[in-house]
Amino acid sequence: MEEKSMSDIKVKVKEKDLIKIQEICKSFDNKPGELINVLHKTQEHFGYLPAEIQEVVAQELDVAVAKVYGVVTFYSFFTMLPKGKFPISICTGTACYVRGADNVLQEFKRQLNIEVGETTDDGKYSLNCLRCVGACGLAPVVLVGDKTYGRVSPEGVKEILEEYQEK
Amino acid sequence: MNKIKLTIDNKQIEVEKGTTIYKAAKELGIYIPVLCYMNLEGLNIENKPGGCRICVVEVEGRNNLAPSCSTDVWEGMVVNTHSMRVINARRTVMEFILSDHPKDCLTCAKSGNCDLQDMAVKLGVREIPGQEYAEMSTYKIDFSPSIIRDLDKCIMCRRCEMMCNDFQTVGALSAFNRGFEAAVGPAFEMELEDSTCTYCGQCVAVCPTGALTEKDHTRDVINALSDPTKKVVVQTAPAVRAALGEEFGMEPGTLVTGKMVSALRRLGFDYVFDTDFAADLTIMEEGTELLDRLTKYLGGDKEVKLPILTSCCPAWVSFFEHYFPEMKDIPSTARSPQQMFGAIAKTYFADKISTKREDLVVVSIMPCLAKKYEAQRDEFKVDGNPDVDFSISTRELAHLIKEANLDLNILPDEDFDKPLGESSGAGVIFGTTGGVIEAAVRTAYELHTGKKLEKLDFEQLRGFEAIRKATVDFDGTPINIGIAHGLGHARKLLDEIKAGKSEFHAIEIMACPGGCIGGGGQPLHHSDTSILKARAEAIYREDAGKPIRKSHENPYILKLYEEFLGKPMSEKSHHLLHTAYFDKSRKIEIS
Amino acid sequence: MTKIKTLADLERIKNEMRSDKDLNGSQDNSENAVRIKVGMGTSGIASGARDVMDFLTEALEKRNIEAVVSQTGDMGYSYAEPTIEVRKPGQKPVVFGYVDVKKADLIIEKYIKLGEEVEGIIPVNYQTIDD
Amino acid sequence: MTNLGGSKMSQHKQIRIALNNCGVIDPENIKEYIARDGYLALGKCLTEMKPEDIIREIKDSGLRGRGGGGFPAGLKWEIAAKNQADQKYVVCNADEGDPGAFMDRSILEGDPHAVLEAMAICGYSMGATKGLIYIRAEYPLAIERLKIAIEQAREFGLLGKNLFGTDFEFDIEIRYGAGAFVCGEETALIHSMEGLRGEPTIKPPYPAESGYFGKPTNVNNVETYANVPIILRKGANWFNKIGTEKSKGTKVFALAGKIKNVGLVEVPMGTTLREVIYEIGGGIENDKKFKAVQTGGPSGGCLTEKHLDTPIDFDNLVQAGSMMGSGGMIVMDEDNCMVSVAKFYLEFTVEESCGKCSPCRIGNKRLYELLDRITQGKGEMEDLKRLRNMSNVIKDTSLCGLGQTSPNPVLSTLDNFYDEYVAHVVDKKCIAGQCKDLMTYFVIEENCVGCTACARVCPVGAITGEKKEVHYINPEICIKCGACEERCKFDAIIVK
Repeated sequence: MEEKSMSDIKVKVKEKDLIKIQEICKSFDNKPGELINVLHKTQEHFGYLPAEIQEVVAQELDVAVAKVYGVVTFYSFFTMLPKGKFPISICTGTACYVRGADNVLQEFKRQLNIEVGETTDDGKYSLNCLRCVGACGLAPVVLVGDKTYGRVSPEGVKEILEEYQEK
Repeated sequence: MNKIKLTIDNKQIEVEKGTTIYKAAKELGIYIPVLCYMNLEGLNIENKPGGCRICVVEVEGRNNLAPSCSTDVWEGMVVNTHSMRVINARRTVMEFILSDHPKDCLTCAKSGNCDLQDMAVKLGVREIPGQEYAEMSTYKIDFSPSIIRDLDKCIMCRRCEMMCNDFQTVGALSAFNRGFEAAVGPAFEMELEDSTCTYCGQCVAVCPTGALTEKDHTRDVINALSDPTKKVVVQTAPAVRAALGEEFGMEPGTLVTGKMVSALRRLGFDYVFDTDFAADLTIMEEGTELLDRLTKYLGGDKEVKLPILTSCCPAWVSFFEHYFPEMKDIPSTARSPQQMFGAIAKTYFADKISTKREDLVVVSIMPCLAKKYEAQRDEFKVDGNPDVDFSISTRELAHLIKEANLDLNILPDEDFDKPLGESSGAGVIFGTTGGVIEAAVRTAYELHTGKKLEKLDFEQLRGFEAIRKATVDFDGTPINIGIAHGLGHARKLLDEIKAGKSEFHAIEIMACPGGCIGGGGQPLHHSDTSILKARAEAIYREDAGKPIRKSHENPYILKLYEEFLGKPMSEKSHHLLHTAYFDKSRKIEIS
Repeated sequence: MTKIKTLADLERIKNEMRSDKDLNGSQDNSENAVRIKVGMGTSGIASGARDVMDFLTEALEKRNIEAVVSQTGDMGYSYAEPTIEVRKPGQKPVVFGYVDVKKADLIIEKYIKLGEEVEGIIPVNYQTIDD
Repeated sequence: MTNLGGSKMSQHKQIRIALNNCGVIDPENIKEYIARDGYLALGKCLTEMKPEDIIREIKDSGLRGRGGGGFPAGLKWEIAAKNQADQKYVVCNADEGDPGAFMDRSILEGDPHAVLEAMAICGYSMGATKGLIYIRAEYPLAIERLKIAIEQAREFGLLGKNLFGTDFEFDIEIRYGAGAFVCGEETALIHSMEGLRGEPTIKPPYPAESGYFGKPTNVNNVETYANVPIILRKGANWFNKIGTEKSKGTKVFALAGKIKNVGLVEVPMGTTLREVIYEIGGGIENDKKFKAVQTGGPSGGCLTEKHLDTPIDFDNLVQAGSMMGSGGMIVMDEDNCMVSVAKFYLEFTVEESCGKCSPCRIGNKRLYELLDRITQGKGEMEDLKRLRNMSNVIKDTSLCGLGQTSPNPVLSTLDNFYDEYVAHVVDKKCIAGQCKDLMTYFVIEENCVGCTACARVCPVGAITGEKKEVHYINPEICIKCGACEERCKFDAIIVK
């Protein structure tokens, strides 16, 4: 019987990425119980957690890749899509809601023409909601990257975006 | 002193500490409806996520309702299983579940055999308020060679996830997403075909809805049978005859061999043959291989690897291809009986009836879903023509028989056709855990020692224990035999081998609980494991009643060697009856 | 740092710190220093507390005012952030709200230098466990 | 209400116990914590007290868990102490997920050592040598300060081996949450720390029997721990004089919403909502009318004017149809539509439900859909009955605290603002003017000059009218985008 390749499953990753992931997993002793910590570190490095990266993590920690995917899709902090150059997060905590965060969100959606969780075609902006950044005194709050904008009104949305137009 | 007294529906009962309300009620003859809960008694398989909330009951002194499947009783507990509060809650929860469930019952593969449907009937659901504006979760349907996944019908009972992970340790399935979007499936919602799924079908066997069903090939079979240019041959696996009757209302454990043959003949199959014949052939090949390796090993040949592992179970084959590729030279190279049958049918038998290979259609009736996948593996095809064209499950056969308006109960007993329909008792017991190795021992012992066995029943190889060990005395040479059913248990034995700690010379592995009788293609057991035991007993009964009980005494097998194959492990056997395995592990490659 | 092994060790550190009345850990024991704490919780920082702290540190040094500026956690007045607490030598601490760089400048020039009142003082509205 | 022991009655409504050092010390300097008697309680416990004495003291203090449920902390410790095992764990729940609450974050940012000290004390009393802090990854500053604090405590020998010269050892690690509200539930939290999906499991077994990797585990939240060192320093009898009969001590609230003085507030149990909102919070922003106060986050309910004089404690809030929760307190004014508020919370629950049990996974979705229809003016009176029945069943049958409390915002608004629901359903009106679909845009004929600006800007061509004549908005076509109102320079378009 001739040796031929059946439908064997191959996952392709760049060598330096593979080494990085192995390094991260090793720093947690390749313990399956450290999966979430590993995913945090991995996302911190790569910006997101695409399928092939999850495959490597699964193999390194000896966890079924379906389980890794199960964990990644459970927690809203983890994302399988790359974020925009300027990730925009709108706080939709109660304090912000009560002070009109939804209108601000709608305005961002309108201006950027994307839905929550999406990234603009040029890869510049992505839009997300998050729950309470704890700056309730400044409600409604918007974050662009690490920068916080307080008391944002729908009218102020354009102004915020203009700041990043040239960048 | 660990007894607890409690009251359920005004009836007093005393039970062991640690008993759940559900089990205590059952002892009183009160059957609390359950949906996600599943207990396969005797197999150590229990699924109790407490997720569906159908089994809730009212417990005095407790604020909310208690899930009876997963709430332990306490001293003096007072339970009401049918208060109006409970009934309203159950029905409302059922309405919730159904509001996110497709209503295509008429064409659903599970219709008439669906736990969810039965529950809807039982709970008297007549409408789903707000259905017209209720959003439903949707996913794409996955058609794999063996299993169809329609997650729109998933109710998150987690039974499949438990079987795939805890029992089989395959890990192809996991809950993914959160909340309303949550369901159970492979990583990245990939198709099963791209996952490490072995197609064991145990997910299908336990699914309470139509979310997981077999890929149905009955239409293909009907087409073949209606084609006048084709000769259609059918083979039936041993476990089928011990379970098919259940689909026709017979007691579990009823043997329907003769009626099944008669039904198949009436369906129009040109030749009704028996996979058991091929099981005898497997023993000849595998037994010879075992003896060969054993002799060399005992003679001090360091190249020879032991233990030898059986290779009849296609899910098990996939399992070691996925997870233990470095050990792929340990299992016997013998093809499974299904494939041996196909290879012989399309050569030896085709010649006998002067039919061209492409005009002969081989259909197999299997208790198994992995057989569907196995039948379409490339190495079992000649110029694209598969040795086995269609593999259908016991359930599919039952559908065909019913569709043809035949009642198995009143059909006469008929005999298989010759020559591929003749089998020994050894071939029959292939259908249950321990059976393959027992059949092999019967033959290997006699061939090795040249002596006749006094007693053919090897009781120590039988039973339902997860991992069994036995030593058989081969005339002074003790042969250590291991048996495992369930891939998780198989994994333990493989890990031992990997670590160089295995004491066994031969190991039999079957993926399903109880072996093939508990296969993914069998009539659904609905969590009643006594059914599996009854099937196993039927198999042994059939064996005991056979005039020939050893494979090497099957005259048609001997004739096959004489006329066609030469001897076991011959050049021709090697070509037709043996195979090679592949490394299917998930590989990370540098791009 | 030798490890604390006894209650006495703990007491010793406590006394060291107490003698350095402002509790800011600096070795600057001067009685004449102005002590300033900047509320640097997340929302304080989000409101610009870091800029205020940087400004204060720099400006006080430039203007030759002996002062110790340190960070602390959320003072509780989210609505008025950034908030700072200023304690002039020998006086009770005063908390200012809505402090931006401009206001901080005003606080230095008016309150710290001249002792004049500056708008935005938040009265203490709680008792402590030692009250 | 009993005030602080002793004769002195303070004019202040707040007492800072959990927030004792918050905004006072530099959280990145352990010495400042020590200067405020930090680690004194740990030292005393280790050198002068037996584990059972500590547990008795905590029990006597009456301290109840501040995370939501209000389970007596001392009892929890005792159960964990009684379960023998080779390893036990002390866990701090810092997964503050209640949207609009930031008490725990503020404590960790302002006084991290108080939590570390308390965990070590808890470890000593129950026989655990390992502590784990489960904190939201969204709290980078708190994480940073915790890391510094742990490092400094180790350096000073206050974490590690042979604490205070005894045989006792204790160390703490940080675990990160990843954005799942349900992980505030202790069994879900433990699964998350084990690297699994944060799905809750049925209790019993409780974590005190079988928790982290099957070992006895005590889980308390940040604020609960923050009370512990002070209780042990000042004594159970000092602490239990503060508060009400069944709820001792203080509670920290994150006061937010339409209130003047948004911020952190710590008041003795038994303080009324009115005192918190009006005396501490300074009343409603822009002098609007108070409408409701929401406590307990998505698990709580909306309380009204009639509850303002209710003394706040665990049991009173539950009786009023809400709950203490972790301490979010959101004030709403007349511009907030209560049906929309209920919908807002349900949207949150739908998003945060883990999906394990059917009533929470599907039931909450159905509740949300029904509320959504009501806010769109598509509701019927029958739907209000269905809302109530579904809510009751979800509460009655859900697996964990999330589902068992998620209908509270619906039930409490149904109870307290039934008229508002009826207005949406029968009159198709939103009194607060928040529900877009129930609003209509009108042209005020007197003001319209017929400039046609509105007709030109309308994206759907709903506005007709000749030049220099009064225009008309066709409500059938209008999508209520508000563009016309924005464009009109003559205040001729209003929305009602």
